[in-house]
Amino acid sequence: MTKQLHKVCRELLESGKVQVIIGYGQKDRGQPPHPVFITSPEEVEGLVWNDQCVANLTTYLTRKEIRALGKPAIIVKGCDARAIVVLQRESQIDRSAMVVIGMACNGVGEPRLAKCAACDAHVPAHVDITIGEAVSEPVDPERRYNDLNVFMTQSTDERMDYWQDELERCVRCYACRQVCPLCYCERCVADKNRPVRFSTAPTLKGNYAWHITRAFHLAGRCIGCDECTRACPAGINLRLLNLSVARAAENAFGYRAGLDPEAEPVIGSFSTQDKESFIK
Amino acid sequence: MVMNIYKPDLMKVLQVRQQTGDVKSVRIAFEDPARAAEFSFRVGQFGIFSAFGYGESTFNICSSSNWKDYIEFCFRKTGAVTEALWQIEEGDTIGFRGPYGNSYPMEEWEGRDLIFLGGGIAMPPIRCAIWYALENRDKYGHITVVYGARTTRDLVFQDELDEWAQHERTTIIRCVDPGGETPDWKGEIGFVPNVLKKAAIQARNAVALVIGPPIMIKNTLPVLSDMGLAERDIYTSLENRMKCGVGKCGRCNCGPVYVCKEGPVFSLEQMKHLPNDF
Amino acid sequence: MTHKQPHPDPDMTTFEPKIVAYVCNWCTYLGADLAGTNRLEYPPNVRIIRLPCTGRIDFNLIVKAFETGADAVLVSGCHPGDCHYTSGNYHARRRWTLFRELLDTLGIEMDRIHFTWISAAEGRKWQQVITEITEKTRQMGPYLAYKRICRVS
Amino acid sequence: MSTIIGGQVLRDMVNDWIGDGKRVGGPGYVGNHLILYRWLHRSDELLLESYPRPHNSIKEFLFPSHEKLYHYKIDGQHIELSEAVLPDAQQIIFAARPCDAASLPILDHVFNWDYRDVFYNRRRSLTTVVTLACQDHDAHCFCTSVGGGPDDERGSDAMLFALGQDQYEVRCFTDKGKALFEGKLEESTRVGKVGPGPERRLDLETVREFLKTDFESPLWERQTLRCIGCGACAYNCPTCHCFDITDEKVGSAGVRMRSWDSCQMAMFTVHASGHNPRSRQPQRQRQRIYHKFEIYPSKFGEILCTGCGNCSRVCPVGLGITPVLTAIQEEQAARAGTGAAQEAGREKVDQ
Repeated sequence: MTKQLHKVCRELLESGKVQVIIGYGQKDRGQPPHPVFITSPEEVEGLVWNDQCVANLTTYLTRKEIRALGKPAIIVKGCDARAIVVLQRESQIDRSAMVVIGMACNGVGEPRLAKCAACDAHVPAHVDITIGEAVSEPVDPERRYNDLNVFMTQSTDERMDYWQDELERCVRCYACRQVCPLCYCERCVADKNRPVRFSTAPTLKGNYAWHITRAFHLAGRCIGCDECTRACPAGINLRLLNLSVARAAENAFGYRAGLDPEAEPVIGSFSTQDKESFIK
Repeated sequence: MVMNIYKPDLMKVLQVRQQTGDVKSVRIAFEDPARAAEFSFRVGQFGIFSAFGYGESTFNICSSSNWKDYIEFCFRKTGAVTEALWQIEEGDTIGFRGPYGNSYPMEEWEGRDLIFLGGGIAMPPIRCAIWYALENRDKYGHITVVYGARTTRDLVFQDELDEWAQHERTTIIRCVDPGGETPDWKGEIGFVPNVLKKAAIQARNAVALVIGPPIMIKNTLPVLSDMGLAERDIYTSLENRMKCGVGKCGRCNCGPVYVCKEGPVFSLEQMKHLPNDF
Repeated sequence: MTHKQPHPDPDMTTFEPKIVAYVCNWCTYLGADLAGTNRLEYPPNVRIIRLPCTGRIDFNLIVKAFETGADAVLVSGCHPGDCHYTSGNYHARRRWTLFRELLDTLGIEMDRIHFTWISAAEGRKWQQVITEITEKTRQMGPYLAYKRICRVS
Repeated sequence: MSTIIGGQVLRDMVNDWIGDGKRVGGPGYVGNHLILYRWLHRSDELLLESYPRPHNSIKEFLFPSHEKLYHYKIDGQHIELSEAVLPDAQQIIFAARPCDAASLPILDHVFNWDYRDVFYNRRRSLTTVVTLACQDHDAHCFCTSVGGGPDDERGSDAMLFALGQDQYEVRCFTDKGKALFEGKLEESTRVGKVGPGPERRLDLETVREFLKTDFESPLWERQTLRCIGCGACAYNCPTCHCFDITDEKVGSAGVRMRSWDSCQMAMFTVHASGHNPRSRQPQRQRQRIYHKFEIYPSKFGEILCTGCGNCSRVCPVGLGITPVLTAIQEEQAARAGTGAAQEAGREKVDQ
């Protein structure tokens, strides 16, 4: 697949169709692949593709430093590609001004990332070029949200104790926000002080308010690429919070983010027939 | 007593004057008489002012160091803290930490002509130096003040500008940006650099202090060089974002200096050693 | 550090729960007002915070209420179809559906958060809802887990 | 002559310390594969073998991620200030790595030049640091390139050297160290093993030359484009010490608090007018490298880095200090046109 990728990228650069390839490079074999920005055809050999290419590169599509490099081609896995669908639906990117290269993927990460166990996007959708083959079969919600279902068997007190221990380690480095392709706000609510919506100090109170806000501002938008969980230096399992909101959106409104570019965003729209069993 | 360098002194608000639509100047005095007695500062230093419940902000102390019974600061309403400070009235209590930073080398400037160039809200950091110079009038040569603002309503300390004009060997030039004048405006019309060029002040033995928005400083420096001022005779005060004021929090670090410790007052010559990072 | 929550059994009678009610200005607030004008008695434990519409009731406010010591939170507004801004309550309903799941995952006690529709004419329902919530919260005792979150900081 | 101690004796000592009110911080498992320094409750949480180093640093014990500076109470026009409660329990940092302990003498400078930081100094005086010499290292470690090493004594009060079969040689360097192990050590002739330490691949002289001349070099842009601007590198670095001061009021009383901050955050240097001297991410990455390898050394005579490698270990996009310094070295080598030029050429294929 790497050979094919080099050929495709060289053509794109030489034809001038794109000015930069956002892909994975691995200069030092001892370290995992990292994002690179290839601007000249001879550098294309530096691109790699293996099951260590875990980063979701779409987070760079909304950055001014990267936009300044010109029209991009971006290499995505199946889960990453869904972020492009949401970014397009939220008019943050001009989908026609980029070339999306989808790589067939059978799971990444060493040990294999949790998201890959229930992946139904081995073959990326809504991409311009697909490289490699894989088989994508649908996954039933039971298996998709298995981690969450297992976690929810604990009692409320046990869950509260679990999160108090976990969120105590958060030091508010905001890696979960900076690595997320859908956290693209110019100035995050955490950085505003008129009013100060929640404490910016890494106290337990501030951390609860921050992680609730982060998870809920991605309600019906998070595509489950789990970059936040991978990037967290304190090892907090943010995946559970994202799954919780995603499962609610699927159960209540049959909605999953990033699948259909035409679908109405779940929080942005409403239906008069929505169920309201919890409202007295 | 273990010194908590981050704890402010409590200050009683003596007087609040509204200078313009969004600028106020506030006089404060130490609540603790012992602190009031031992407190001293040099013109050009700044302090960090607290609005409890909101936070702290950095402003120059704009009163002369010779005035012992109060210190004054001036601010524009732009953010959370300044909006809170906007509500204070006489008798309230706010916090003050300082004095921090270096100061104008008034001793070095003795015997020299002084040119003060201020733009918009930058008059307060200059005002303290002007009052200090006027109070030691014989030590300094000719004093020229060129003070510009966008419109006539944006000029700060206008009453004091008139008072300064009474002093001998002192020239006060006020100007407003083109279109900012009112029909009865007697001052100059134009930007500070052009007004300065037009005023054609002889600068043989002069020292200049330029404070204002970066655009004004950039355009004024060449004019001053043309007038024959050496780079070491042109001073400015950098406006870096600051938090601790005591050289710990790393915010104001610009090249080899911590602006809150080795600055904010720099000569143009010193600024040549700073990277383009402020 | 395990944060085992000691079983709350303070003396039942003396504990006065603090309840925060975020209400929409056009229906529930008028409903509460109607309860007042009709001299309908209801426990004074509720602190009413008026907002233009349930659509404006940000999820952060529910967290903020617990942060400042609330033992229960009520969010109430116009019945679907009555909204002064036509669709505020529909959006709110969708938001609460997802938000409840997130809080539940975080181990927040969901029976301390109540959602109701109360129209301007339902003064009696307002009285009944507040009385019911106050009693229920009094049984559950103060919300020690969240108080510990805020105190531990 | 050397002094040794059994692993079980060590673990009992840790339990005793915790028992009589001392706070003990050390490396322990979080989840099933992440190792972090944390306050310990029992000694069996402690982890002494089979890992290069934890992902965070002991900075948390001396310069915590948030700390109350002072309290205030508002009634009407009057305000009452009160001091924050400073810790007074003895603290023992156990089984720290030499590259963590080495950060303490470095941080002493910034917290004590001109104004003295009473919070840091109080915790520093209460703390005894017992380090564990390194047996192995991973691809991120570069302590030997910044004057450190697997048995670097800087900042340690005592150091343990693994002897195998749960036995450790103990070397006490300071009175605090001696006092801690008073009467617990046995005489022996056995000397503890020390790992080889990473081979030197960074030469700080060439880096500093580059930094002195190339503030505007396009290398910064090329090398740091992938930085996403989070604070993971700064918050897990033993020597990064920037902080923010915030105010939190509930009702009529409140507290002024200091929390970690980082020059990588977009809002770090923004002016009230909105002007931001460092508005682009490469500028912020440049500032981090300058502050550590040019500014702090010229101001305090110490490199603000102990080579622990945490910045690249936790970086979500594989950046940190090593990739940038390596690129600088190649640029210098290429410029010098020495034999290394071809080698640099081969590297040219990729940033």
